[in-house]
Amino acid sequence: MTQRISMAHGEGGELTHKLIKNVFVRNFNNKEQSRLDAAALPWYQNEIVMTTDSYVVDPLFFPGGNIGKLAVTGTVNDLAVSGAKPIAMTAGFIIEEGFELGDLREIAQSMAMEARLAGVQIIAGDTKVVEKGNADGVFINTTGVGQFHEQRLESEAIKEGDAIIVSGAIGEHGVAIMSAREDLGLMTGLQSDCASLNHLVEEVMNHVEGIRVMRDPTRGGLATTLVELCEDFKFSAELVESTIPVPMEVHGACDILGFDPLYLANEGKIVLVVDAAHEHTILEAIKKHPLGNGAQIIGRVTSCKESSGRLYLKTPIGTTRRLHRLPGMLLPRIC
Amino acid sequence: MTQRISMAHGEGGELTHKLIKNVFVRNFNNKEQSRLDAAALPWYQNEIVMTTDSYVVDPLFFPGGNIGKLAVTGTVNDLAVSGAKPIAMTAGFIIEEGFELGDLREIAQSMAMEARLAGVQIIAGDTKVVEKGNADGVFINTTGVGQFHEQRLESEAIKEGDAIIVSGAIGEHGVAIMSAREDLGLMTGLQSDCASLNHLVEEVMNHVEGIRVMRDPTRGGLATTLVELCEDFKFSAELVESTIPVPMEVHGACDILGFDPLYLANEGKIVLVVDAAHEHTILEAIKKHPLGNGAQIIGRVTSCKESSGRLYLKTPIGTTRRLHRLPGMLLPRIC
Amino acid sequence: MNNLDIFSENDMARRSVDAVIKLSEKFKKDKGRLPVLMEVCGSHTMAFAKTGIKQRLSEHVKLIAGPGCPVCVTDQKSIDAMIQLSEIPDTIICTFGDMMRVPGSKYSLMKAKTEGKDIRVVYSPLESVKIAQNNPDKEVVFLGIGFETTIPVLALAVRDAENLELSNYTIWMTTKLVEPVLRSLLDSGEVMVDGLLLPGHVSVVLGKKSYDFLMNEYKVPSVITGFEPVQLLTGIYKSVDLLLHQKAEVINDYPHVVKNEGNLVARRLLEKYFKLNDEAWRGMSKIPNSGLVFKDRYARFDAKKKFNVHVKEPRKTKCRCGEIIKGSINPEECVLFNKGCTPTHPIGPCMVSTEGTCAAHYQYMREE
Amino acid sequence: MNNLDIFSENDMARRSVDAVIKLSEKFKKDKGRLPVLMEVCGSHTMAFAKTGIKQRLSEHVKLIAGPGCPVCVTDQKSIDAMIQLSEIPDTIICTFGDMMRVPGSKYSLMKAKTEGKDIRVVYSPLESVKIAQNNPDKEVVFLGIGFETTIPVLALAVRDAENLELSNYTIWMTTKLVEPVLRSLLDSGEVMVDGLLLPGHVSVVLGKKSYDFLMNEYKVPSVITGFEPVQLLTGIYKSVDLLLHQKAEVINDYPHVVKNEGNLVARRLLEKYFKLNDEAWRGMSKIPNSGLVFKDRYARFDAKKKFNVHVKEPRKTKCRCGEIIKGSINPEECVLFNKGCTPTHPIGPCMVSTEGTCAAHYQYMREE
Amino acid sequence: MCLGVPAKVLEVSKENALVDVMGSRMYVGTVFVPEVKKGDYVLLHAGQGMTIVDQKFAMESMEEWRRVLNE
Amino acid sequence: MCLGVPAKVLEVSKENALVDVMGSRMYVGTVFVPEVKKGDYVLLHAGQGMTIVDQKFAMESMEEWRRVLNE
Ligand code: SF4
Ligand code: SF4
Ligand SMILES: [Mg+2]
Ligand SMILES: [Mg+2]
Ligand SMILES: [Mg+2]
Ligand SMILES: [Mg+2]
Ligand SMILES: [Mg+2]
Ligand SMILES: [Mg+2]
Ligand SMILES: [Mg+2]
Ligand SMILES: [Mg+2]
Ligand SMILES: [Mg+2]
Ligand SMILES: [Mg+2]
Repeated sequence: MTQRISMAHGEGGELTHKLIKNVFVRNFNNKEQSRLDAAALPWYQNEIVMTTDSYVVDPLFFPGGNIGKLAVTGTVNDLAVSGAKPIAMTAGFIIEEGFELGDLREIAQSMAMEARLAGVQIIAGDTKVVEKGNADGVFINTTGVGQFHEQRLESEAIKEGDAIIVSGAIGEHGVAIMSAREDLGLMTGLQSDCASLNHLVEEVMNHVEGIRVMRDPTRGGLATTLVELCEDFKFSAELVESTIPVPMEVHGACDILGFDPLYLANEGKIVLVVDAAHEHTILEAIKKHPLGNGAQIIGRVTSCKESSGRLYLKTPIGTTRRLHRLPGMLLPRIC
Repeated sequence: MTQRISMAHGEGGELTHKLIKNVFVRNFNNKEQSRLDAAALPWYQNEIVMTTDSYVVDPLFFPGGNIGKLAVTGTVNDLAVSGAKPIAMTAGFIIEEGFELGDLREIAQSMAMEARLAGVQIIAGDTKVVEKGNADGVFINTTGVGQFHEQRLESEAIKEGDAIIVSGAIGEHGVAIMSAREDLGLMTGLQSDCASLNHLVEEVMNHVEGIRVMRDPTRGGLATTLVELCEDFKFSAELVESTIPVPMEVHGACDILGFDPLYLANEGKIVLVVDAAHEHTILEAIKKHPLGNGAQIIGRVTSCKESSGRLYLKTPIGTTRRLHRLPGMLLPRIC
Repeated sequence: MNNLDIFSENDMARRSVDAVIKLSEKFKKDKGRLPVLMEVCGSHTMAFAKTGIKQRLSEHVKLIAGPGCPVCVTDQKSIDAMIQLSEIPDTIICTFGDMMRVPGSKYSLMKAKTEGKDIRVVYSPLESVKIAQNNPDKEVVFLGIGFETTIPVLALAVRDAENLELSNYTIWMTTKLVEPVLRSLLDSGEVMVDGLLLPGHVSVVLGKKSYDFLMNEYKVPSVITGFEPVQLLTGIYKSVDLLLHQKAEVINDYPHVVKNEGNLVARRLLEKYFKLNDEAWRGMSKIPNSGLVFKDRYARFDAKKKFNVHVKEPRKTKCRCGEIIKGSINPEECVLFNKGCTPTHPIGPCMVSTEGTCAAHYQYMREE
Repeated sequence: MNNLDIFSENDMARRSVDAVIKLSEKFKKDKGRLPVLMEVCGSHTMAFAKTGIKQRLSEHVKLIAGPGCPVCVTDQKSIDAMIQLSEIPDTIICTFGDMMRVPGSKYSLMKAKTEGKDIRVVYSPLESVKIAQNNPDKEVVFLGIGFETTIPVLALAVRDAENLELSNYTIWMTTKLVEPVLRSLLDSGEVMVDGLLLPGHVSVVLGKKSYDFLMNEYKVPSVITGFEPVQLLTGIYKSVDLLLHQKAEVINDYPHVVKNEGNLVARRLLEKYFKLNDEAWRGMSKIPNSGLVFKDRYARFDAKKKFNVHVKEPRKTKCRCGEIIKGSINPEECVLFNKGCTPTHPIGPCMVSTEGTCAAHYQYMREE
Repeated sequence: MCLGVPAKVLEVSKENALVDVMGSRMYVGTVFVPEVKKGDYVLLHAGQGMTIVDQKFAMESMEEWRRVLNE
Repeated sequence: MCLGVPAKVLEVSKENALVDVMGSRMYVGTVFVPEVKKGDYVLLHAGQGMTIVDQKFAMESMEEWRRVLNE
């Protein structure tokens, strides 16, 4: 049977990983760069960094934001977690025929406002229109460039005992999106956490040292993001379940639909691997920022051998189990 | 009635122009940059330049290329015509559920090959999958960064008498796409001209001087592109219809369907405004390159006042008429 | 390059311009004014503007656009009805590209498509029959505009639908005939012209013979004219020549394409399915027997019978397309021209049809 | 935090683990081996794995997964038939998310959707009735999997469809009942267990009373157990306690949720529409009266009657789900486990269902 | 076998109730729990309340278990 | 009024012909020009050949016109 792309290829889990590895990385030869959310340009002492993302969120408007805001924060954050200061971005719109001009305007305004907040210029754009039924309202690609902070990430120095920090509660974006989808009937007061984290990152990087690596746990959630970090940087780690900040409503929504908060998307959080010697300073620095006041140490690096690369979870009853990438996709279920 | 986006908003003509002006430029405040196909970053002495485009071509595979090749050449060319050397690009894929993996592979391979030819690295990527019926196979965004050549464009020096050069035959891409669409029943031996022009541009810029400004006449065709140049740089110009290279098959296809070759898309051509004093050197330099061997001087700048900004066409019988942007979209017609 | 390209050769064209100017100077000297010719055909209007011939001859021959754009002459109520068809659920509207941007009282087909209606532009009407065949659970309606050149092709589509025994295919007929409108214009006395340039492609079906009434009844010198630059110019030349010799003949200056009898096969097919009908023309109210509709035995293909479309009387606007197509005014005399009315925001069909006189003036003759 | 969260409190859970270990040490000392309990319910299997309780107790209590995952116990032929339904033109298949990735002999529903079939995941079966109401020109088929907890909800969907007089709504029933499969397992003698952990939520509908046969006929100590960590642990504790006291009782350790009589309203609705039927179970062939199908007078809602779906006998594979659900082997004993069979490329349903034993072992207990 | 979640009933109407699970809310069916009242907990499965959760029993079994643990 | 393009006939079959317009090709209907042969030019409108173009006449009128111009 012909092999075809399925929704699961886009959920950020196992299949996405394979697709990217087998189709794109193989052809484009960008293996090295693909370890980071953003790639350094082979240029100016590798000081310049670049990242791209397309945004296809459904629904386009959701509690706490819309696709436009998300398109800015997502790319700002990918630069930020790469240890770079976002400078500018481009915006490419693919619009479905029949899309309301008023909605487009609102989206553009959100982008402009969020870009201003983040201190990033939107310097170039592109607009394409496709026939009704050939897109889903609007898709936005943003591609950002940034400059590495003077203080570089120390990913090569990751070592046993390093702490894993998450900058706040997880699962809010995922639940906000689900509750904006009418067919599920879910109602929550939760807003998407979507926010630009570059100022938070800059603040922290300017004042403390010991940050090994950072990522934003978006598609695939905290678990998938950390599994990928473990594999990409060849360390094993253990999370302590009871320390992971999961809001009650997120728990509730997950219980109803049979989801796991560890796999829900976040759009305003970072996970950091940090030197244990500086973990408190870093934690405090993050907490001082309004977008990081829910930060927690949620686990530690347990080993750093060539053969490492696994993520474990310590359960409340004191046992540990392994965490894997999101296998397939999140579907509401009965059992 | 609610204002909605129509197909005509995406055809590169009058409505696209207004949409961009009223929704995007207004919000993003990037008026200055929007005069160029690519925008300079506010950084490193404005040496770095960036451009973005989404590719939504239908059909995805056509004589002479596919969406992947186009996505590379399109962005390479936008950088090239800005007077920059393309360095790297990102690639963002939006894939419709059910898309054949084999086709995706072929597209990725074309991109890789074209990027190699152009000497550009694809340094970062992104993959999103949307539900069947929410996209049209695959859409690709490429965003490129480049570095201005030492020899800068002299757009401020545009003056009466400057020559307008097109690097070769027009309309081939447009006709190739139409003949790949089954419903029209059109058959031509024409291939899309889609090609990366950066080497051609580099060659020319390194060896000659006097290039004022360049553009690639894509969506909206030669006429729309030149109308925009005239407006953006406030000069009027006159094209000589009989000197514009239009292949016979393009003429034939246009006659059948009622189209005008001046409004058909090109994906491997440049138009240049050049100093008349250097026009022959420049023309020869372009012609020496295989992608420029059909180059022609097709017109001249006729005035450069504040109030200028119009494009005229001198007809074979010696009269002139004004050329405007593509009004609306190209539709096959009976009268 | 084929044999027929000789008609567009640039050198010939330039010399032809000179010849026309020379001849019309004679007329001017004789009569103390310019000769006035009506280009009956919208394609002529467009070709004159696009080639620059109209502008070039402006001091020598006065060319007036006539009623020859099928979209422009269709009255507003018919246009509104056709657009309203798209609101019927499970209906696919098929149309020539020409109709897409024509402004209805409420909105255009383009807008309706943008709102999600299923509207498809086809190159050939036969394509719409295939669409009906492939969508048995939908109604397919073809918007049947056109003059005598196009009507046989509509008949052919009906023949195909009949052979395929389709019960979901209809045409909304709003076709127009040349002779009745010419008679009406000439009878009205509103339009002062010295001669007519007759539509080359309509004549392919009608034949030269069908214009004998112009010579016999109206005594208007007329020339059947082609569309390439040289043909446009010989058409004018021969018209002015007739005027100078005061001959009210009909000259066939497009003889390699137009026969004396026209196309009998096409006319026979057309007569099989359609019959004469009084049609409303924009700005001219009903003209007796000026269009074709389905014969009763083919009523099953008649969209007007199948669908109950009611449209309100269209609001009056300042658009003067009605006068434009009669040749009574120039687009520039309309207060909306290039102000409220442009090809991107058209008020009347003349601004949006590729044969529309206002469009021709906006696209090719606007100077500001 | 609500009152019910006390069952997941971490401190209580840790102390409960200790209590269970202490008690089972007693058993070990008495019998020289570990107590063997079967978690009849797939949600128990998952919860034991996900909370880490299973791993933590591995040296103290042997927990064997049972036939309690509705997807896993469905035989391959039924699964193939359900997937094949999606090939009927103009049909919308509605399903719980659970079914989407289950491998059919040819492909999964997910793959069918990817190929363009209209397959929709719903949270509630009643949603599928609404879809039928909103798509009168399509057939809507709900894939009716489930045990006694879910079957009343299917009955409710049928009631809604009946009230709305829908003629385009059917359910493909492939439901399963707990008592017949437990009897079949216990009768077979294949599975050696000391006691049973009974499914908390199925019991909501059935009531504690319905398990009396375990005590009276089979003399198997059994505990109805909840799903929070502390509940899982008290369930085990009480089971081991019964074993130690050699009491073949049925304990309701989930009394705030499970009543003695079960839910009579739900059972009555279920009995209105459905009747007993011999059902094929994966790896067990047909078990008499082990599932429910439509009563004859509701045959119009029966997708099996409405659609003529023929599937070939499925090819034999090396998948051992049939043994897994009987508790005869552990996933790790299957040669395909984590080799040819993973959640992204599953061979059997046990690897893909969120309650599947192989999935539980892969996701939560794999170490390599 | 069957996902089941205790949900607090906030509002009751005919065959339907608004319920809350730790702050997330949903309208669910109450056909199987006709006696349900505001303030009750129902066990939620596939969009339906399947039974009313007896909080007294819940407290009692927990208390009983605490005693066992404290023995 | 009506777009019409001369197209050279390359192949003829029942009610259809393959035509060429300066290198672009298309299958068009020939119901209205049943006598059409390979090598003829037809005038194309809305996908149908509407008449056969008489090349002899074309040359003749052009020659005639040339004479007028050279007078
Ligand atoms: S300019 Fe516009 S409004 Fe005026 S007559 Fe022409 S189409 Fe009508
Ligand atoms: S591991 Fe896979 S193949 Fe083996 S029993 Fe489990 S589901 Fe079947
Ligand atoms: Mg990115
Ligand atoms: Mg991101
Ligand atoms: Mg662009
Ligand atoms: Mg859609
Ligand atoms: Mg990221
Ligand atoms: Mg660009
Ligand atoms: Mg471009
Ligand atoms: Mg990405
Ligand atoms: Mg599509
Ligand atoms: Mg460009």
